[in-house]
Amino acid sequence: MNRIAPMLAPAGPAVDFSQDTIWISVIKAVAIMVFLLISVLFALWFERRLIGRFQQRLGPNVRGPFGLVQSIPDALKLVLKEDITVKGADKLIYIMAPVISVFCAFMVFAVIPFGPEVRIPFTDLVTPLQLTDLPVAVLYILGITGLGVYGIVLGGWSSGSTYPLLGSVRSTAQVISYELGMGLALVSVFIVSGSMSTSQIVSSQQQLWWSIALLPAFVVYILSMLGETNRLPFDLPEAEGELVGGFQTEYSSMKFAWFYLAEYINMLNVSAIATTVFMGGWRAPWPLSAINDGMFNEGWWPLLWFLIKLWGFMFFFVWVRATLLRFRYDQFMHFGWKVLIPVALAWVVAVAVVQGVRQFSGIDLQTILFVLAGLLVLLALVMFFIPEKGAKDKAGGAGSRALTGAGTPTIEPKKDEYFDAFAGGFPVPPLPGQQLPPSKRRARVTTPAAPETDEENSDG
Amino acid sequence: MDTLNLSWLLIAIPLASAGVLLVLGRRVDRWGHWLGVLASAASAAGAIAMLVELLGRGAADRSVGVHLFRWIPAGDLNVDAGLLVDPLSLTFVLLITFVGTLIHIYAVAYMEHDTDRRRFFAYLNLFVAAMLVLVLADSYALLFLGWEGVGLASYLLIGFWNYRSDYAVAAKKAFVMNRVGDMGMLVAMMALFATFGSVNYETVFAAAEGTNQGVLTLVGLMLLVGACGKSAQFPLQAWLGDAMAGPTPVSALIHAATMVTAGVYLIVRSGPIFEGAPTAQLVVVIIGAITLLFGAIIGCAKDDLKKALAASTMSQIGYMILAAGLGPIGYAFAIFHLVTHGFFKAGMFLGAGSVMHGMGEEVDMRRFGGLRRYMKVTYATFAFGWLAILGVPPFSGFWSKDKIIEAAFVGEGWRPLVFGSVALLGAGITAFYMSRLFFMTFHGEKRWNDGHSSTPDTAIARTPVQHPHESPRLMTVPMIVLAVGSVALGGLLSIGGVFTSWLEPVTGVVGDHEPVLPVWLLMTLTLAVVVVGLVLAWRQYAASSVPVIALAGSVLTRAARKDLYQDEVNDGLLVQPGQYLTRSLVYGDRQVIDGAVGGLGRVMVRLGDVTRRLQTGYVRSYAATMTIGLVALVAVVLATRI
Amino acid sequence: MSLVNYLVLSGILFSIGAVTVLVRRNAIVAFMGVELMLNAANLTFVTFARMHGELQGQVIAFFVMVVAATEVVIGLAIIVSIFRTRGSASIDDVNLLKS
Amino acid sequence: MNPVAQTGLVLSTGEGVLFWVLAPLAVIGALWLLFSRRTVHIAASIAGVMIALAIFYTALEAPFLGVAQVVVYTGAVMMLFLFVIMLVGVDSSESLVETLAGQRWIAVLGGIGLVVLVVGIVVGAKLPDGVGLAQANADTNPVGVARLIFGEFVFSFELTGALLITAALGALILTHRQRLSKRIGQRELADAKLAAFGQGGSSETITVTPSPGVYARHNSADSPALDAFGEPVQSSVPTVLRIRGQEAGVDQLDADRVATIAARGDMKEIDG
Repeated sequence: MNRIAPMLAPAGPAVDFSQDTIWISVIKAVAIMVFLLISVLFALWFERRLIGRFQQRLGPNVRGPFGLVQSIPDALKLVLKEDITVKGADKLIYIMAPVISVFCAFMVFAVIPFGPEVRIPFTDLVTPLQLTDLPVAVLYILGITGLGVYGIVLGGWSSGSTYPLLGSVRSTAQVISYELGMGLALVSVFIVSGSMSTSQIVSSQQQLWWSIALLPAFVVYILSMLGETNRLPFDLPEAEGELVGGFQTEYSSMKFAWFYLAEYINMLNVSAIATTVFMGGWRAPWPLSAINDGMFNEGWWPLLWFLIKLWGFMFFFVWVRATLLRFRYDQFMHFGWKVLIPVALAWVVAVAVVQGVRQFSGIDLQTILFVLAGLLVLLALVMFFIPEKGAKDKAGGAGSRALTGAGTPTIEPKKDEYFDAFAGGFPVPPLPGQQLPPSKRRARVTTPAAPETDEENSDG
Repeated sequence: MDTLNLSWLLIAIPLASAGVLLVLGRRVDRWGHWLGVLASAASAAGAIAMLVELLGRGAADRSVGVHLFRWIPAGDLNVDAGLLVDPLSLTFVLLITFVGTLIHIYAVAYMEHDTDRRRFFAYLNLFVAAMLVLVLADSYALLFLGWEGVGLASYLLIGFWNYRSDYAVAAKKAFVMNRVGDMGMLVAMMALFATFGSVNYETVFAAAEGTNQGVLTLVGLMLLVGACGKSAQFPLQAWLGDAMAGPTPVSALIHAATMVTAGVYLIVRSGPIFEGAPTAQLVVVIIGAITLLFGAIIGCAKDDLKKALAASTMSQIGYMILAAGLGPIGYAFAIFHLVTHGFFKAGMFLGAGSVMHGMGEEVDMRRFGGLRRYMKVTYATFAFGWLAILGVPPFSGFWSKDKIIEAAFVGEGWRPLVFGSVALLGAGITAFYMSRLFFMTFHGEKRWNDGHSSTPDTAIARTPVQHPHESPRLMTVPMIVLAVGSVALGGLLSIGGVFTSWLEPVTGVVGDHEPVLPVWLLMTLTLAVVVVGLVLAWRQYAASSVPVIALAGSVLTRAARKDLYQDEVNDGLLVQPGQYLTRSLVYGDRQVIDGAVGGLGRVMVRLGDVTRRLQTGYVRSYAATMTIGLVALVAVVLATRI
Repeated sequence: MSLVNYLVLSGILFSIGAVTVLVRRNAIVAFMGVELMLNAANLTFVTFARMHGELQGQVIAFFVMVVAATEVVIGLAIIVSIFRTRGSASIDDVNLLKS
Repeated sequence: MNPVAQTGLVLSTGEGVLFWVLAPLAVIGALWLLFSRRTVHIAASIAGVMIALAIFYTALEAPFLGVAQVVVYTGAVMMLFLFVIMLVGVDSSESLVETLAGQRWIAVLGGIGLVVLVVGIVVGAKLPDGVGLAQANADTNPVGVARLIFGEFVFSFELTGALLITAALGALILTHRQRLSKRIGQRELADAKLAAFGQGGSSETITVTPSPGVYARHNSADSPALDAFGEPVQSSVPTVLRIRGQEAGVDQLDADRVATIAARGDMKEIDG
């Protein structure tokens, strides 16, 4: 039995929405809204706690159990701050931009399946755990993300200031570039699933998750997902050292909060798409799915698997943020256009060829598919390590550096002797080899004294 | 496999080689000339294979047509591209490819220092291909293609060093005079088509018998005009002397051995037509006789080595034409003389080239002299050619020229006496001028500046220092081969009438004709005039000293030096009236026709000036005009439909 | 409500696009007018596809979209290079055709 | 009833409402083209029109085309327009005064003529009853369209692919600028700085130029930064301020700062 989904599966949605009345749709929509808002609040806490752990500190731990409600006062503070509208701004668009961002962010979850068809408690109604589905659902998601870019471009432009404009141009270039890689990664899924509908894609992963079968596409998707959401290591639009705050520099209070909200929802969006398209959606992972004739794939259980996978991706986001450094812009573009897109293209062609051969000749090519996948991953890795241009130049540069570097003074480290930053009357940073005395604040992190509010503004 | 069916390869190989050399350009500079030699040699090998094939057949089967493809299907005119391989055409093919290959080899060395050697070989190959088309064609139309092709190649090669404007003018002159002859060819072809509905040899010759004599005379005369143009016969002879501007291998191949003999080929090939038109035949003989003397007289006066040889060529072709005009008795001898002439004249031209090579491109014979000590091989080969053209037995020329003189004495009435005498006289003059040329070049005292011997003559001292030397092996070997031909070919082919019987399928069987004088007497007379000419030349140019600066000379000498005023005559008779006519036509054209057209144009310009204002240069205006036009158009269409 | 409404809308949009090309001097805006005209044509195609129950109209609209995309790419590249050499994006400044 | 009428298409009320809401919006958005002076506004409104058209396509049973419209037009084409607008000067708001004589009247006339003609023809034409795409879209719309594109129109499809690539290359060539000198990258810059340092340049040349303002004390852009020895680094103040003469002098500094500098001076004297 071939584990790839049969080619002749219907291309339309796999679930039936015919019983949904307008009220059920409204309820679902409201539920999604609430889910997203709560998730964002949770994500704020989640991220700060995790980052804290990664950086060997505690993170918010004062308000509520484990500091869980910390996000609420922070959000309130943000909303209640003074709302500045820049004098040179183009008012209408200046206000519209964050609205566009948030609006587009909310739109994506409309086609994400949370689970299979369930019976609504206390009624006889059976409905899918999904607001709606289209034959072109994934394409619709791509379109919506394309629209979301307008928020960034217009926001940066309408501020009437240089840094936001540069940030927005960067961001647009970035999002558009990585959207290509993302789209190409998804195309191979369309080919094997035979559909662009999310529910159909989920049901096509009954046997095998596409993240395994289409590993290169999955890797490409994960990388472009980071680029698409402007997250580290690809958070160039808001590189503080170069662009202050990027496109949102001139935004404050509520309008800033909307951008902030949009960013976190977008994280949730791409995670949900990754879950749906590559990780089997709401399907239970393998050993569980076998229990009791697929008991865990029915009823309300799938919601749990979906959330676990979703937050798995969120964890990945935070992990990457805590681990990796920001790319330089040209490296980033180089990576996107010269590594990701070619690999994705090659992979799509390979999948199309394999699928074509399968369909037109009936040969089982499963093993060949695996071999191909392995080869492509290897290729992607190799391309990553190929030096950018002529190793000779580099050697020459190193030589000249060695020449000129001969006179650089080396400072002997003095043991057991701390550097006094204030010796000259004003504080200066330590030179290499000098040691700072242990911080006096080290003790403070364990005492529940002042709430930590020094961090979140730089989080964005 | 019948090798004759592959006869198209003979043409295709040099043509392809020319194409390669021209298209690939400088990239093949390094080996291009060898490709040219190879292509020509391949054709020669093919020709020999065909000869073997033909010799293996009975005399009656020796004429083979090879159909290639339908060439011009235009209404009633259906011309097939087909080749005709028979003894006549094969004789030519052998001559062209064999002598051609030798000259190719010679040119490798001769042109060694020319940066455009590759182009030269491309043209040479092109010429060989075109010439083969000419002789292998089975219809006048295809013959005409080759005819024009050799004209083109000749033009390109005469003007090969076209950075010298006088050379370019010489090329143009040759081209234009050839076109005059071509007009005759075209008229002849039209007349043939109008009469016979075909230009194919087979059809035409089959129908020629019993056709109206007037038509045949017209066709014959027009063909003769064509032949005159190509073979430099009176009155279209003026170009040949100037054609010596081309590199010497070209003069040897095109303007001595092959192309200029195309006229003879044409007349011999068209034998059936001429036989039906005695008047035309008579004209041919007269033309031949005139040219014979004309060329010989010019040859006596020329000091330019190559031009003297060219005049000799003209004269010798006069012999051939004369023979061809005599009808079937002369055909074989015309061709025979053509072949031997091809060898000894080519040999002499190559010798001349070798002399020029050794003397720093000097061509004035008055500045030569005594070269036999410096260029032994050239001297020897040239001497064989000289003896051959004199008709000294047993050299080649004797066998062919003597027969022509004999044939000229055959007949009744005044003709044999007149034409025979002319031929005889021509032999004497030939002996004189060829000996003059030979002695001036190789014998006598040095008349060139060797740099160390103090010469009293200041005219010599001013010329550049010469270091005469023998030419390289690549040049002398072809000369030796041709010299061997000059010595032996005539004799070999005459044994038992091999050559005449080989040509019989084409020229027809000729019974015995007795000349009006006994044969022994003719032979003796001929030898006598030859000896007289030789001795005269010896006395004047070998035994006594030759002035470096030519003396004024008699009226005849001065006229001969100016080519007997041929250019002036052409100019006065044709060019000036022609120009006057053209000028008056141009005047009429300007005033009447251009006036009407120009007036219309001026009106249009005025109109345009007015409408130009609409062209604002603004895209938006144009777009607006389009929009309004579109709306109006659609509205009109709708209005008419409703 | 009938399908004709879509056609009327398409006609209006087309006319607005055309007038834009005639009226606006900024090359970019004029270009957007052209895009609008193409889109109006597309709307007609799609409407007729539905009217006749055939998908060919949609396919043609798809092709129009692709061609429009190429046209935009080249057109904007031309505008950018003109802007670089002449420092202006106004189509009235490109009038060298004027004699 | 004839069979055609039975299969005839009846448009739902919902579609009517959708149309009457979106169509006026689309027309207004399009009119922006004619009347707005800021190019970015126009681009944004046209993007809106494109979205409206996408929704119409979806309503017209062409969901694939609708989504493609969003991806292609809104996501790519209009974004490209915005990019170019930002490249060629975002702030140039255009004068709407007409410069060509009579152009505006011709345009208005032509526009009205077009509207009258097109609408007249459409309204006057005898159009068949709608058939609907239920049958053609039986295997979903993308599959139906794909069958046509990869079947009947496959050759045109390949041609448009070639066209796209040609256009992309063409755009690259059109906007390509030949670099006259070698590009100076980070490495070259660093090497040059070190070379200059090695030949006796100041240590400032090899480090990053400091930002204005005094570390941890003062962050106004008009006061120069102090280097490791306490000397003010004039190049840290933005060029614009220096040219305008808006650099802060010593008299404008607060007492604290002056004291610091004085102390530094003393120290230097002691060191010396």
